[in-house]
Order: sequence, then structure tokens, then C-alpha cells
Amino acid sequence: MNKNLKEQVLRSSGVNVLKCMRCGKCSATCPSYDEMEYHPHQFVYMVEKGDIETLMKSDSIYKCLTCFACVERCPRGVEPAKVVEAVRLAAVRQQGNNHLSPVQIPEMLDDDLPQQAIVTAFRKYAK
Amino acid sequence: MQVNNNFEPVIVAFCCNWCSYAGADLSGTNRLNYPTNVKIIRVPCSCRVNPMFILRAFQKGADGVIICGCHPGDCHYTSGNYFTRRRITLLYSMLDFLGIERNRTRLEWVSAAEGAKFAATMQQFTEDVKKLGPNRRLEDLRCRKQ
Amino acid sequence: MQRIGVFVCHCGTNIAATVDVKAVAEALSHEPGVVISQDYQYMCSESGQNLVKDAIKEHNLTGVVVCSCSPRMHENTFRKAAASVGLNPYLVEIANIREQCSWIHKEIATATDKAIILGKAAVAKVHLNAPLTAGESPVVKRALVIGGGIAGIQTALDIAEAGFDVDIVEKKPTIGGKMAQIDKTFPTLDCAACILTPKMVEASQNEHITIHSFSEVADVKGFVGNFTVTIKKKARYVDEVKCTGCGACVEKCPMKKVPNEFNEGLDNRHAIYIPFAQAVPKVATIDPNYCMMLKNGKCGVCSKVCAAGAIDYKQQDKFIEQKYGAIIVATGFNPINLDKYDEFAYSQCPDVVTSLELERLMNAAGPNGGTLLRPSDKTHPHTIVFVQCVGSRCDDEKGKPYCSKICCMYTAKHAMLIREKYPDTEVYVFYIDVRTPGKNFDEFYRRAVEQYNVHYIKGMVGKVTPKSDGKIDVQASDLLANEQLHINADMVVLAAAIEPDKTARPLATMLTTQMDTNDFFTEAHPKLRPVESATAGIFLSGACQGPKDIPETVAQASAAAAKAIGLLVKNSITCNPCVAHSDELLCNGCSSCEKVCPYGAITYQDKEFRMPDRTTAIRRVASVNPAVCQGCGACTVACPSGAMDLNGFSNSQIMAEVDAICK
Amino acid sequence: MQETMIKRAKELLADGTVSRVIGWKKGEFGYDSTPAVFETAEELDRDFVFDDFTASNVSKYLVKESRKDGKILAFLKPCDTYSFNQLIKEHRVIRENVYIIGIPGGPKLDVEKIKAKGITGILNKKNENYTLKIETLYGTETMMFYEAICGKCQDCKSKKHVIYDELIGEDGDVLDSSRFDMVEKLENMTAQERFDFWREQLSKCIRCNACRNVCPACTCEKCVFDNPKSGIENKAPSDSFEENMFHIIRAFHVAGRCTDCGECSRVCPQNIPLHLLNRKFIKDINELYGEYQAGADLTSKSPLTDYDTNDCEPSIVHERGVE
Repeated sequence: MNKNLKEQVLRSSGVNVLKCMRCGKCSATCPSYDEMEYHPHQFVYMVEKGDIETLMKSDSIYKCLTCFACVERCPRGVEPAKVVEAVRLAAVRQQGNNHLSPVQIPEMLDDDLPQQAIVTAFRKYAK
Repeated sequence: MQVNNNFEPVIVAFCCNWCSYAGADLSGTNRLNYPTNVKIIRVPCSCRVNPMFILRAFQKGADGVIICGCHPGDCHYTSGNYFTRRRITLLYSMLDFLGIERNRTRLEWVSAAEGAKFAATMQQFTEDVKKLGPNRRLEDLRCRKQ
Repeated sequence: MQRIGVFVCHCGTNIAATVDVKAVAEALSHEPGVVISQDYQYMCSESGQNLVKDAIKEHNLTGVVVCSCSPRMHENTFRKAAASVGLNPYLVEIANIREQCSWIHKEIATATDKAIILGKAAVAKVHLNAPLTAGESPVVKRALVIGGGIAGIQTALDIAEAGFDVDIVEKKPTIGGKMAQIDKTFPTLDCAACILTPKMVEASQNEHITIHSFSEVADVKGFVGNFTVTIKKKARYVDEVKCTGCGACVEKCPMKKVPNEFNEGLDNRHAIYIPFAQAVPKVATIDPNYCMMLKNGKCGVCSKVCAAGAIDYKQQDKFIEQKYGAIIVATGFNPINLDKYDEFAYSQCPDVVTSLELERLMNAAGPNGGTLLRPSDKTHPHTIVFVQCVGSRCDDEKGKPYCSKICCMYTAKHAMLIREKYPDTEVYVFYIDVRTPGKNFDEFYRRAVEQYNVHYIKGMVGKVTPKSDGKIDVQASDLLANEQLHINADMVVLAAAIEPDKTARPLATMLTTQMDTNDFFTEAHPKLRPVESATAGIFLSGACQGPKDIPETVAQASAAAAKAIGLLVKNSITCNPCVAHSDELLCNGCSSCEKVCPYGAITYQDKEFRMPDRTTAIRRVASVNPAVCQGCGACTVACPSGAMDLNGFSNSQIMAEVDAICK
Repeated sequence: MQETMIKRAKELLADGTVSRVIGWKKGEFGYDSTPAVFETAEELDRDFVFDDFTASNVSKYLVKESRKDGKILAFLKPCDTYSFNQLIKEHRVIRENVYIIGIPGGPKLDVEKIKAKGITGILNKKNENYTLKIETLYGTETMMFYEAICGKCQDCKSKKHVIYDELIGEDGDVLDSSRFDMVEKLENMTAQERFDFWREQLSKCIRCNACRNVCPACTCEKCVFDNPKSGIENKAPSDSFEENMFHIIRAFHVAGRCTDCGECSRVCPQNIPLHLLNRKFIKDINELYGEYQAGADLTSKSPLTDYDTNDCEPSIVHERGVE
């Protein structure tokens, strides 16, 4: 277990994973559930255990749509999406400087792409 | 005005036994924090608080005085807090007339069920008094702490 | 010379963890007049009390200061201890260093400083305490029960059994409460009506019990043993005495489209109605929001068909005043409103129901006569999904932070009943935890799983989507299988959290009782006085104090009754000696005090006095009737000359406290 | 006027209606008359005086005098009748033992204002066409009459007698006075200015207790400031007691009972405008709880022993005036 990594994820997400009561409503509500190897409730639980590297290696961190349904529905206010994002951030940081920069964006855009998706994508890949 | 960050005001809170003192107990039971500056004096009813006590507190070096009673209409003694409201309104108005800072005095209705309100009120009042700094206008110099 | 003893309690770690009790005892030992200053683990325990008693005897103490929990908790304990060794109980003062110090502060240094100051204030006050003797005040031998559910009924029956008169005030047209709406009870599956209605009848026939149905408490005055309560009897537009409950009016009433509250709005009733067949009192009530006669003066059918002539369109709200010795609160609970839970589609889909609605759907007296049909198309549901903890154990503003306690068991009951009656139905229960502490409770739940094959799935439902074919898609997670499920359901049943009745908070205000942040009444002690409120003479019965199932409610109801009976059997209670008194030498006879006294305790008399110049003069002076005075102190401030003072809270005592705090 | 009063007093003494008369007695100088009790026609002829300097309110003396044997005749100016009424309401005087003759009120003169003009050795004075002609040891001096009017008469609230057995002269009306102007002016200052104003004024106090001793509302059997048990006993001037406690407590004790007779300021040797404290309370009461004039009648409840469930909260202080 990598203690520093756990602390980094907890700090950057601002989430108190101990508030989770393991009801699974986050995973029940997740539209990307089937795409994900590890599901929102597992993110919360594994971060609590400190098993972050497993999550960082998984594709799941990119499968999260950041739709925030889990954040909205969680009865305990745990905010699993923020945990997913923090793990993703940890992975991105380790990769080094291969960030997406704003100038690259226009050429990737599709006219039908909803604005929310652009913002979400940017939040996801630009860090 | 010079703000002394280390200033810890002395705050006297008169609480009626039936509502506000119970409300204060409740904020304790619920572990709701408020500053240690606040010291509570139990009185049977807010109407027991003689304006003399308030002036006395200021004279002896209190920086703020707050009176808490049952909500109007809920007085354990039916009408006590209505008298309190008139007396204290007139007294506070007089203190204001004499140039005493308005935020040093307060009257608040806190029921036995309002532990959270009690804590929040004390928090706020302490902050307000801290902003004013030490009470110099109503203090008896002989009572000043060294 | 005063000899004061100071006793600092650790309260286990409750105080000692944040207040350096040794330092407090040490600091207070230097206060003037203090001859002994000790600390002890549990001052309220017998050995703690003995410590106080021994010190009083050994040091011949003239005053005692106990630094401990709130005086509302243990002032009496220590006063009694002092009295038992001959020290006047009113020479004991409490410094509240738990509720108002250790429990609210975290830093030891500042909390200890504050505790010392509070102790010093108490020492300063006790210097000026005078021995007081308590008088007595009579107890009105009548009790009031607020709420006519199973809790209120049981409390009233028990009090009546002991031979005391008791009144039930129920805001609905009939007593019975939530239990009357329930179909079967867990874990025995006996019919709720079969066990409740005999109790309702018993209550109505008991000569000691008066039922004020369709009534509310409008005002409460007074104190333990002597409350004066104003009860508002709402106009039901039917004479309760004349009405025979024959139901002819109901049958003929042309206004038939009124949502039936008793069936949770699942069907309709008439504008004039009797909530259910076994209602007590079995009297009709007109709903003024729907009655054509009351709304625009056109109709009057019920009046024409009523053979007893009981209909009275001109009836007004009536206020009655009654004196009581004890009041028992039994205001009960309601399921929370689920409108904010969009994910469960409660307000969009009629086939998503609450558990209480399911009770009515399955009840023989319910909208479908006991056959379980979907509210939308009246077809048999073949797949039913139960969702637990809807709004319970929530950290957000939509729900409640507590466990509603009864849902696990009633859901097991529902699942079992459905599987028993309709074996072709698949039943899924999504749970977070199944909580079954109680006699025969876990066995009951296991029966649902093992015998009735109810599918219990660990996980929560995330989304409920009504589909165009009338089915409902339930998206949920199965945490143990680590998969997301989609169940094609016919009905979804939500176990809504329960909350105290909305009338509880204004009532608590009237009664000057404490409530927690969830509006449950706070008991005087969470373990040792669970059925009393902190306000003397007010007792708590049933779910108004916290979520409870029926057996627990009945147990608490009887306990509250026992406590109330304990009060009512007394002819008098010791009254507060902390009353006002007038110093005749200072009194001007100006009548200011008389004008502010809410009890009329002050009278005037002309008395002859020897004046300082050796003449005699007749002066008008005030005197206080100590049996009537309640000790509020309004007069002490109204008095310009300072002649009026209050025992136990005298001007000099309060000023001594002020001085000690400001020093 | 003085002759009419003496004549009537003698008649009432002679027919036994009263056994004593309370009025004013000549002093050493022409301007220092004091309240006095007269028992015979001779005493009246010799010492009784009623002129521009008889400003003092004799009501308070009746607390003691009305308890003595026999009836006493009291000459009361309009403002004095308010005080008397208030004392009846508080059971401090015995109405049956007092025969009240209402006499016209001021404006009375303040000798200090005359002296302030540098006029000394005053022997006599005459009012001619709003000009005051003053005979002194050193010749005749003149000044404007209005400049010599005493403070309490400048802001006269009423020329009406609220209680009397008979009247000498005409009865007047309640006046529209501007007595709250100064209070309002202070209210509109900043808190610091108000504090400085009152600190300057109250620090002049020498605790002679004249304000208390003259006040018709201060009739306590034992004053709290003299009573060691009251917790606020303080008989001599001390550091800040006067500024912080004495005058506030005194004003509060008479709040709702003070008739605004103005005696406190009139007798203050240090010229502290003490009446402004009382007027502040009166103004607040009028504004917050409805118009109330203490002593105007015998039945209304004092605002401080009364309440309304819809009364304003003390936070109203924050909404008014300036901080």
C-alpha cells in the first residue's frame, strides 16, 4: 500500500471515504458501469484500503464519464466521481507532461458534440 | 482601529433555566462547539435579569453581555420574556444613546430544542465582540485586569 | 465564617478528557472560604456522594460546590445527599463543567481555565446562599395524553387502570393512528386491526378516559402537577353526541372525489366521512374543503338523511380548558415526503409506492379489498422490487441521518406475505444492511429468505425508470456479485424514512421540552430516564421520542404511564422554595411588582412600622404568597427600591457570579 | 397672584379645611425661594412667595406631608400635578389628605442664567415687554426675558392641570413641545460623539445627589445606592461609577414613571443635562410602545409593567439612528 499516494488522492479529491456506508447506490446509478473494470463503490473502498496503484493501472479511470450521477445520488455525500478523478489525476501526473493543451482542442471538435462533453473531456484530459 | 488578534473577550451570557440554559446543555450534549469566552449564568427567567447586572458586568470588565430566553409566547412563566423584551430594548437603546457599541449587547430567544442555534449565536456574538475589541467605555478602571 | 467544599467530577472521561480536573480542584482550593477541594471519578455514584457527605460531616461544611454535569441532571442528587447529612439542600451549587464546558471545548488549557472560572462563580454564589425550606403544591389527579395512536391509547389505558382520569387529544377524527392503517404485524403476522381495535373500544368505554378526537392542544400553561391546557376542538360539523355512526350521510353525500387519507390517497372518500369502519369515536366528520354546503351553501343532503339530526353546519371551533397533573406526549411519526427522490420516480409512476401505501393495497379494508393490484392498471404485479433505506441514514438535506429502525422488518413481512399469497411473484429486496435485533426478528428474516425464497440483494437501487409498456426498469447494483442489475419490475416499494409528526415542534415549544435536531423529543436521560422529558411532569410515549416498532412503542407507552401514575398518586409535590420575597423595610408599596406578576402572587397590606426617627408609621407593603409564586423574578426587576428579591437567585448572588466571571 | 393665593390659603386655614399649606418661602435673596410648609396666617403673610423664581416642584414633599395628621393645602403648577398624579398611582401620597389648588405655571426664571450675564447683587426684577429689568446693588441692568427662562420651562409640555380641587386662574392645554429635539440631535451623532458628549457631561458629576433628592419619582424608602445589600451601594463619587452606573440606573428606575418635570437638571450644580436621559426613555417609549405620559391619568399601565406580544425586538436599536 502506497501511503503517500493515498494521501494525495484523498487531498486532491477532498473526499472523506470513511463516510461511505457501502450501499452501492453509486454503482447502481452509474451509466458506465459495464465499461468499467472497477466500479465507483470499488474506487471508494480501494482508496480507503490504499490500493490505488491497481486503480491507476485500470482503464476504468478513463471510462468514468464524470456525469456526477453518483455524486448526486450518494446518500452519504461521499462523491465517488471526485475520487475517480483524483486517481486519474494521480495517473496523469505520473505519466509526465503529456497534457492536452487548449490550442489542440478546436481541431478535435465535432459540431454535434455537446458543450458539456467538451468541458468534461477537457477537465479529464488536460491535467 | 487597531485590531488585537490575541484579544479574548469576556462574555457573560444570562440564560433562562427552562429554555436557553437547556438549549446550552443541548449544544453540549450534541458536542457543538462555541468559544470558551462565553460563561453562562443561570437565571430562572430572562425577566430576572436586572439591567443592574448588565451594567455591573460591563463595569467589572465584561466585553459583551448576551441575554437568552424562551421565545416570546413560550415563556415558562407565561409573560416573563415579554417584560424582558421591553426592559432590555430600552436599556440597549439607552446604552446606544450613551455611545456604547451596539454589538456588545444582544438578546436572543433560544428554545430548549435549539442547541445548534445556541452554539451558532454564541459563535457569532463572540466574533462580533472580538471585532469591537476590549470594552473601554463602560469599564471601571479600578476593575481593569493588568 | 464560611466553610465550603468543592467537589470536581471526572464523569469518567466525559469531563476529565478535556478539563484538567486536578487543576480545577487545586485552583478552587485557594478560593476564599474553601476548606476542602477534591476530585473524583464519578461524583454522582454512591461512593462519590459519600465523599461529599463525609466531607460535609468532617469539615462541618456550610456550602457545597459540585463541578459536574448540568444542574438539570444531578442538582437534585447532590441536594439530597447534602440533606441526608443535615446540610440544607439549597446550600449546594453546581458548576456545569460538562455540557457547558468539556463537551463543547476541545483544548485542555482553555477548557480548564473556563471550568475554573465557572467553579469560582459557583463558589462566589454559594457564599451568599441561604438555607431554604420547600413548600408543597397539590397535584391535579388527571393526565393528558397528546396523540391517540397505539402509544397514546396504551398510556391512557394504563393510567385509567390505576384509577386516574385521563384525556386523549387526537388531531384526526379517530384514534388508532398509524397502527390502524397497518395490515399485519411482524414477526407474528397477526392482523393489526384485530389487536388494535379492541384497545380502541376499551379506551372509548373506559369511564376514566375522555377522548377528544379532531382536537389539538392550543396552549399549555403551568408546571408539574398543575398544568392548565387549552384544547381546541375543531369543528367537525357533526354533533358528536347525537351522531350514531350509521353512515347514512356518507352513503348519500354527492361529493365523492375526496382523496382518502386513511388509504394514503389511493382511493376516494366522500366529503362527509368516517375514516374506517372501526373508527373511535364512530362519528362522521365533514371536510369543509370539499363540502358543497359549507363552501357555497348548496346541498344539505347529509342533514336531510340524518335521522339523529346530528349535522350542524354552523358548528365552530370550541376551546376547552382543563387542568392536568401530568402530560404524556405521544405524537408519533409519519413517513417522509419522497418528492425529492426523482431517481425512484415516486412522483412520476403510480406503481412506485411507499411501504405504508403497500399496507393499504394489501389490506382487506383497503382500496382493492385486499387483492394486491398495481395502482396504475389494476393488474397483478409479478415482479416486485423493495428498496430499503430511502431517506434513512442519509447525510444530505433530503433525508434523515438516523436509521428508521422498522423498515427491515416490515419489508421482510411484506415480502413474505406477497410470496405466501402470490407464489408466482418474484420479490427482490435491495438492502444495505439487514438489521434485525429483536426477539424472533432474525428468524423472521431468515424465513423470508429460506422458506419464501425472497431475493435479498446487497446493494442499492440507483435508478427507477417507468417504461412505455407499463413495466418499470430498476437499475441497481449487486455488490456481492459485483455487477449492475436491471430488473424488469411491475411494482417498486420504497421503505421511506420516518420522521416525527410536524405538530411535535410547536408542541415542544408550548411544553418547554427539548427536541433534537431531527425533531424527536429528547428524553431526560438517554439510558436512565428514557420516558421522561427534562421538563418535570412531561413524559414521552412512542415514536415521538425516536423510531420504534409496535412492541417497543407499547412498552414505552406503559413505562410512560407508570411514570405518570407515580406522579399522580402523590397528593402534593414539593415545590420550589426559590420564590420571591419582599423586604418590608424597603418596600414602597408602589404596586410595580404586582403588575408584572403572572400568578397574582403579590398582595399588599398596611402595616405599622417603627421609623428610624422613633415615630410609627403605617405603610403599604407587598407580600408574596410562596405557594402561588413560581419564582420567575419579574417582580425583582420591576421593583425600583430593590425590596423584592428572589430566593436562590438573589441580586447579590447573581452579581457575585458576574464579578467572578469578569474578574 | 401671590396675594390671591395667600388670601385663599388663609380662608382654608380659617375654615378648618386644611391645617397646613405647602408653597414657597422667601429666601435670603430675591431669587432663592424654597418649598416650605406654613401653619398660620402670620407665617403666610410674612414668608409666602410666588413669583418668577418659584420653579421648584412641591409634589415630592407631599409623600411625607400627606401622611401627617390633618389636611394640607398644596399649590401645584401644571407640571407639578403630573408628578402628584404619578405619586397617587404609586400609592406614595394619600390623596384625601391633600387639598390641591392649581395655579398657573411658568415660564420661571433661572437665576444662574442671569448671573451668567455678569449681573450680580440682584435685588429685584421686573418683566417689561419681554425685557427683564433687574435692580441690583450696583444699579439697574436689563436682559431679554427669554434668555433667563429656566431650562424646564423652555420645553414646557403642558399648561394643563391634570388634578386639582380648585383652580386659581385659567386652565391651559397640553402643548406641542419640541422637548425631544436635543435627544434626536444626539441620536443622530456617531457613537463616538455621543460617548464623548456624555463622558464629558457625566464626569462633571460630584454625586451631590441633588437630582435624586429632588426627583418626585425617587421616593424609595431606601435608595438602592444607599443600601449596602443592593449590591450597587455607592455613596461617594468614585472613578467611573457616575458615568457608568449611577445615572443610567437612576434613569432606568424612573423610566415609565418620570413625568419629565425637569427638576433633575434644574437643581444640578454642575449643569449636567440629566433630563435628556429621562427624555430618551420617554421618546423610546412613545415611539416603540405608543404615546405615554406618566402622571397624565390614574389608570393607565406603565409601559414597563405592560407588554404587547408584538413588541419590537431589541435589535431595533440597530435599525435606528447612527452608530
